[in-house]
Amino acid sequence: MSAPALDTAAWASPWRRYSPGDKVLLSLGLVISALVLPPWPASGLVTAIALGLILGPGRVPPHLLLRAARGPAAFIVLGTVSIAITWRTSGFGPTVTSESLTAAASTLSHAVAGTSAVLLLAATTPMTDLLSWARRRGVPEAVVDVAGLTYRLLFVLLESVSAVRSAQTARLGYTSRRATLRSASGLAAATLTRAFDRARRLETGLAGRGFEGVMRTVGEQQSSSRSFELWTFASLALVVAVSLGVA
Amino acid sequence: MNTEVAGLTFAYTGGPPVLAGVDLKIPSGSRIAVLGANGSGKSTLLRCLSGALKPTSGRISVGGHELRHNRSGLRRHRHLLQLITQDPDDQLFSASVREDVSFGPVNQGLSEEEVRARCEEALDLLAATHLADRPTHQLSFGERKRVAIASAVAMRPAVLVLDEPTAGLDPAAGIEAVDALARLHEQGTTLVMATHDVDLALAWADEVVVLSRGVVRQGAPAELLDSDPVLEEARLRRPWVLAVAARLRALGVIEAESRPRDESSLLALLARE
Amino acid sequence: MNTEVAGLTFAYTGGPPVLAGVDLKIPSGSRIAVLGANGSGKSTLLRCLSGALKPTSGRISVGGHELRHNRSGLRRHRHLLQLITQDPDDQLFSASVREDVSFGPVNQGLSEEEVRARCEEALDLLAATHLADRPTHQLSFGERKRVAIASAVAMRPAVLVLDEPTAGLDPAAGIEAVDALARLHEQGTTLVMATHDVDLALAWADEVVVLSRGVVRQGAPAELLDSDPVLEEARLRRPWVLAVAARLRALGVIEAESRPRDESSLLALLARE
Amino acid sequence: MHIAEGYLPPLHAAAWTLAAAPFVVHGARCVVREVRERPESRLLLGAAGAFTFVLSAIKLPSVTGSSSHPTGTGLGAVLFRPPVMAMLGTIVLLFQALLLAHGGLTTLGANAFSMAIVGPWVGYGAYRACSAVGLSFWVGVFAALSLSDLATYVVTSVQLGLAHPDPTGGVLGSIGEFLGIFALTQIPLAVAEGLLGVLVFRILARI
Repeated sequence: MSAPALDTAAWASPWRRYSPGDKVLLSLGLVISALVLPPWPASGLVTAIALGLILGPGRVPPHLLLRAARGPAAFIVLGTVSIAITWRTSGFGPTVTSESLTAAASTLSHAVAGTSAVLLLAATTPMTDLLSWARRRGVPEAVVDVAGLTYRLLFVLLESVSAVRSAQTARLGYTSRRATLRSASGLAAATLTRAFDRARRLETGLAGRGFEGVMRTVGEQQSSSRSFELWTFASLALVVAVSLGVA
Repeated sequence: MNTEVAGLTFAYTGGPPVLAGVDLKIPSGSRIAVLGANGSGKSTLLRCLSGALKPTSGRISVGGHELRHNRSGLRRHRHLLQLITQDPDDQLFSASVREDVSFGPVNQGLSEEEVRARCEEALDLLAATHLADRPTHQLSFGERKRVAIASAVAMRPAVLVLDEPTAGLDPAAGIEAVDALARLHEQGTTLVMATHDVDLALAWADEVVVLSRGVVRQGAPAELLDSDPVLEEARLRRPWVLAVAARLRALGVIEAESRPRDESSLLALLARE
Repeated sequence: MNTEVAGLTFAYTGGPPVLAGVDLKIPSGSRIAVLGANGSGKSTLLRCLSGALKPTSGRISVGGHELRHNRSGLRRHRHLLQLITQDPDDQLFSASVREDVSFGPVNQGLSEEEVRARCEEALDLLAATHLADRPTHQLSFGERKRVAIASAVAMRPAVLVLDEPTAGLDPAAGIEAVDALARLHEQGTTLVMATHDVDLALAWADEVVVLSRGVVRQGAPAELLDSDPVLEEARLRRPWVLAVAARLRALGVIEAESRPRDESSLLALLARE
Repeated sequence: MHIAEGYLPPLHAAAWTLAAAPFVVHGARCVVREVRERPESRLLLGAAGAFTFVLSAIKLPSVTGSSSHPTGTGLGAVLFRPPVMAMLGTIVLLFQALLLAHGGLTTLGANAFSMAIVGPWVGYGAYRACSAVGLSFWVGVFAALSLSDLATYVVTSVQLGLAHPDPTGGVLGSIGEFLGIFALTQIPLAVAEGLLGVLVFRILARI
């Protein structure tokens, strides 16, 4: 697995300068509007606003957005199909009714709108900014520290997983089902031992820099922006007003 | 088994081309050094050669077999060519040395007996027989590097591509690694070594390949590594032997046609004067 | 702030001594290269210096303050001396470069303003200011190395101990690292560098420390690295400049008292002839 | 099998979040206590979290030929115990939602309930039950990994079925449908994950 597209996008986004809190408010506001309002036109509006902001002012390259959207797309399609298909009361086998199709369509539009709104937050906000924000909002220090280390170490481990896997592939490690299982277990075991080795070495490294149980740092300064918040409320109000008007 | 690369281009999605039309001819049994600064596309080239990356366009063939990126094509290619990455820990994922070295031959579908023989042979070539029963995590860095090479050698590839085989080694371990490569060379294996060490490249290689901004130049080490435009463009320094020898030729200390390739040949020339 | 090591011995539980009575004198503001093959006890010596390992016996002091292995003793020692390990991933714990660099100064109890100033200064010295807003995992190996050094420099230690700061770097990145060390040297920091590169040690260091079998010799680079018994015992090779210069002196090509330390000084001597 | 954002109606999303909350809070308390007693355990827990995340990038053999990946909840439960996994698993799910767009924010509670709570507890329970009745360690490991994988999938199907009842078959019919659709991939995957666990522990035992 290469570096997650959303992470790459988030670190490069010009929207990084906005406070994570502001972006959480906007993203969750859009998700909730899409969920509680009737799917048409609320979901469409939310999708349009979210994708417009991602590609417009958020300046996320379209190919990164596409790569990021591939994962959820598979689940959404599979889930939608299973709602669209229903069982007959008489006769055998699955069928499709107008009722089940309506249900599927409304779920599909909710899912697309909700996912787009979450992508807006994910593609413009690096995890470290969200974690510092969580720390300021009273999430226990220990939990934020563990999450921060998880985030740092997962890239170190991802790099090692992909390197080991490509070495195994080169030595024909994934050419049969049996070999694949053997390779996968070797990879998992190697990754686990490496993870703990990393932790131990990092502990020594941090001790040298005066780590005595507190993991505080001084990082980015993003204060919330009045105008960003005003725009957020305006867009949410627009979505609500148009949806209720149409309905 | 000659290796040929023709018109190789590669670009990551949404990015500029990393390789822009690379042509290489690697004669069977030769020693080739690939030089290039970080970001020159060296790793990408190595990974294309190994089949791990699929080029955007262009062809790679070993012994006349063109690399095709389907299951059987990749399998055949991997019998012919093996890449050894810089960090040996990427290649060592089993609990013991013997198990790790046997991984490739077992996947090649060889009999248990044949696998054993291959492992012995590979460990022997790398002077690592005494390590066979040790757990991999107890080995020194230099030992791990040798075992990683043995793991690829056990598959008997015709071409061995090595990324920085001497990096991070102390001088003694570096010499052991170069000696092991000499044994593989004698045995007929084609060796391609990517390195940052221009002095080693000059001393070791039959031909060098200098990579810069996605294109390559291939030629004789003493010529390419003595050319100001080539060195500047690739952000390489001139091997010291070439710089010193040039000055000594100009001063008439050594003969005008002397072309020493390493410290010992330069010292030998100076002893004769 | 002189650093002194006297009678340092160290043995892992149940093992033979790795260090057997090491004495060192590191003058304030000097550049010291520590050389030794793998297994010579080099890493152990560095880790004793940093306070990470507690020696079996012997003393270490920086600026007259003897290192004591209690909380306040270690804390004071870490204000004075910082160790940078070979693998930057052993020291970088945060995905944000800025946060990582600030960690040490925050632990030193400095105000937020002061912490920010220290970070700017350290990143500037390491020519890494442009990296501050990038995530650690997007940096190249060389960039991560520079950030790891900046993280230690931000604590303003009097003595900086670096394990193989140029290993694994391409020539351009290696030069950047050496340039960064030059800026730290100018600023008055005492630098101790462990390296396998005898040529770099000769060119760079004011004094070298050669470690073999748990004991050290300390002396002038051009002398110690030209002594057959020292080199043999420590399994090091002679820097090529010394070998070539000796031959050229014997031939009368350069003057009998010329002692070039690197390629450029040798070439300068040859230009003058 | 992460439920995507927007896939659950607001009431369901809220209910599953409430159901998961006590476990996650308990897990967070365990983490806080652990870290207070031994400050350096944050590094071990961070490594455990990263390992859990990365495990889902490892390819398993599958029947369909397409790649499938272990859930890792059972392995985590055996290695790190369910309360800690409730917290670590939730962190990992949040990362998956924001780094990979797998799952979502309003569905985080539901996903945490199936993957960070039920899966680990079922796996851990199976592991303890096997050792209590005297079965070998390897049977326990196999049971832990495969059953936690299956339990996760059953809970997810129930969550989806409750949220989207079938117009004719009702909630039960719909749960059956989701179980049926995902069974094709999940049952072989559960077996593969069980085997993976056995092989992993065999390698670890020899290191």
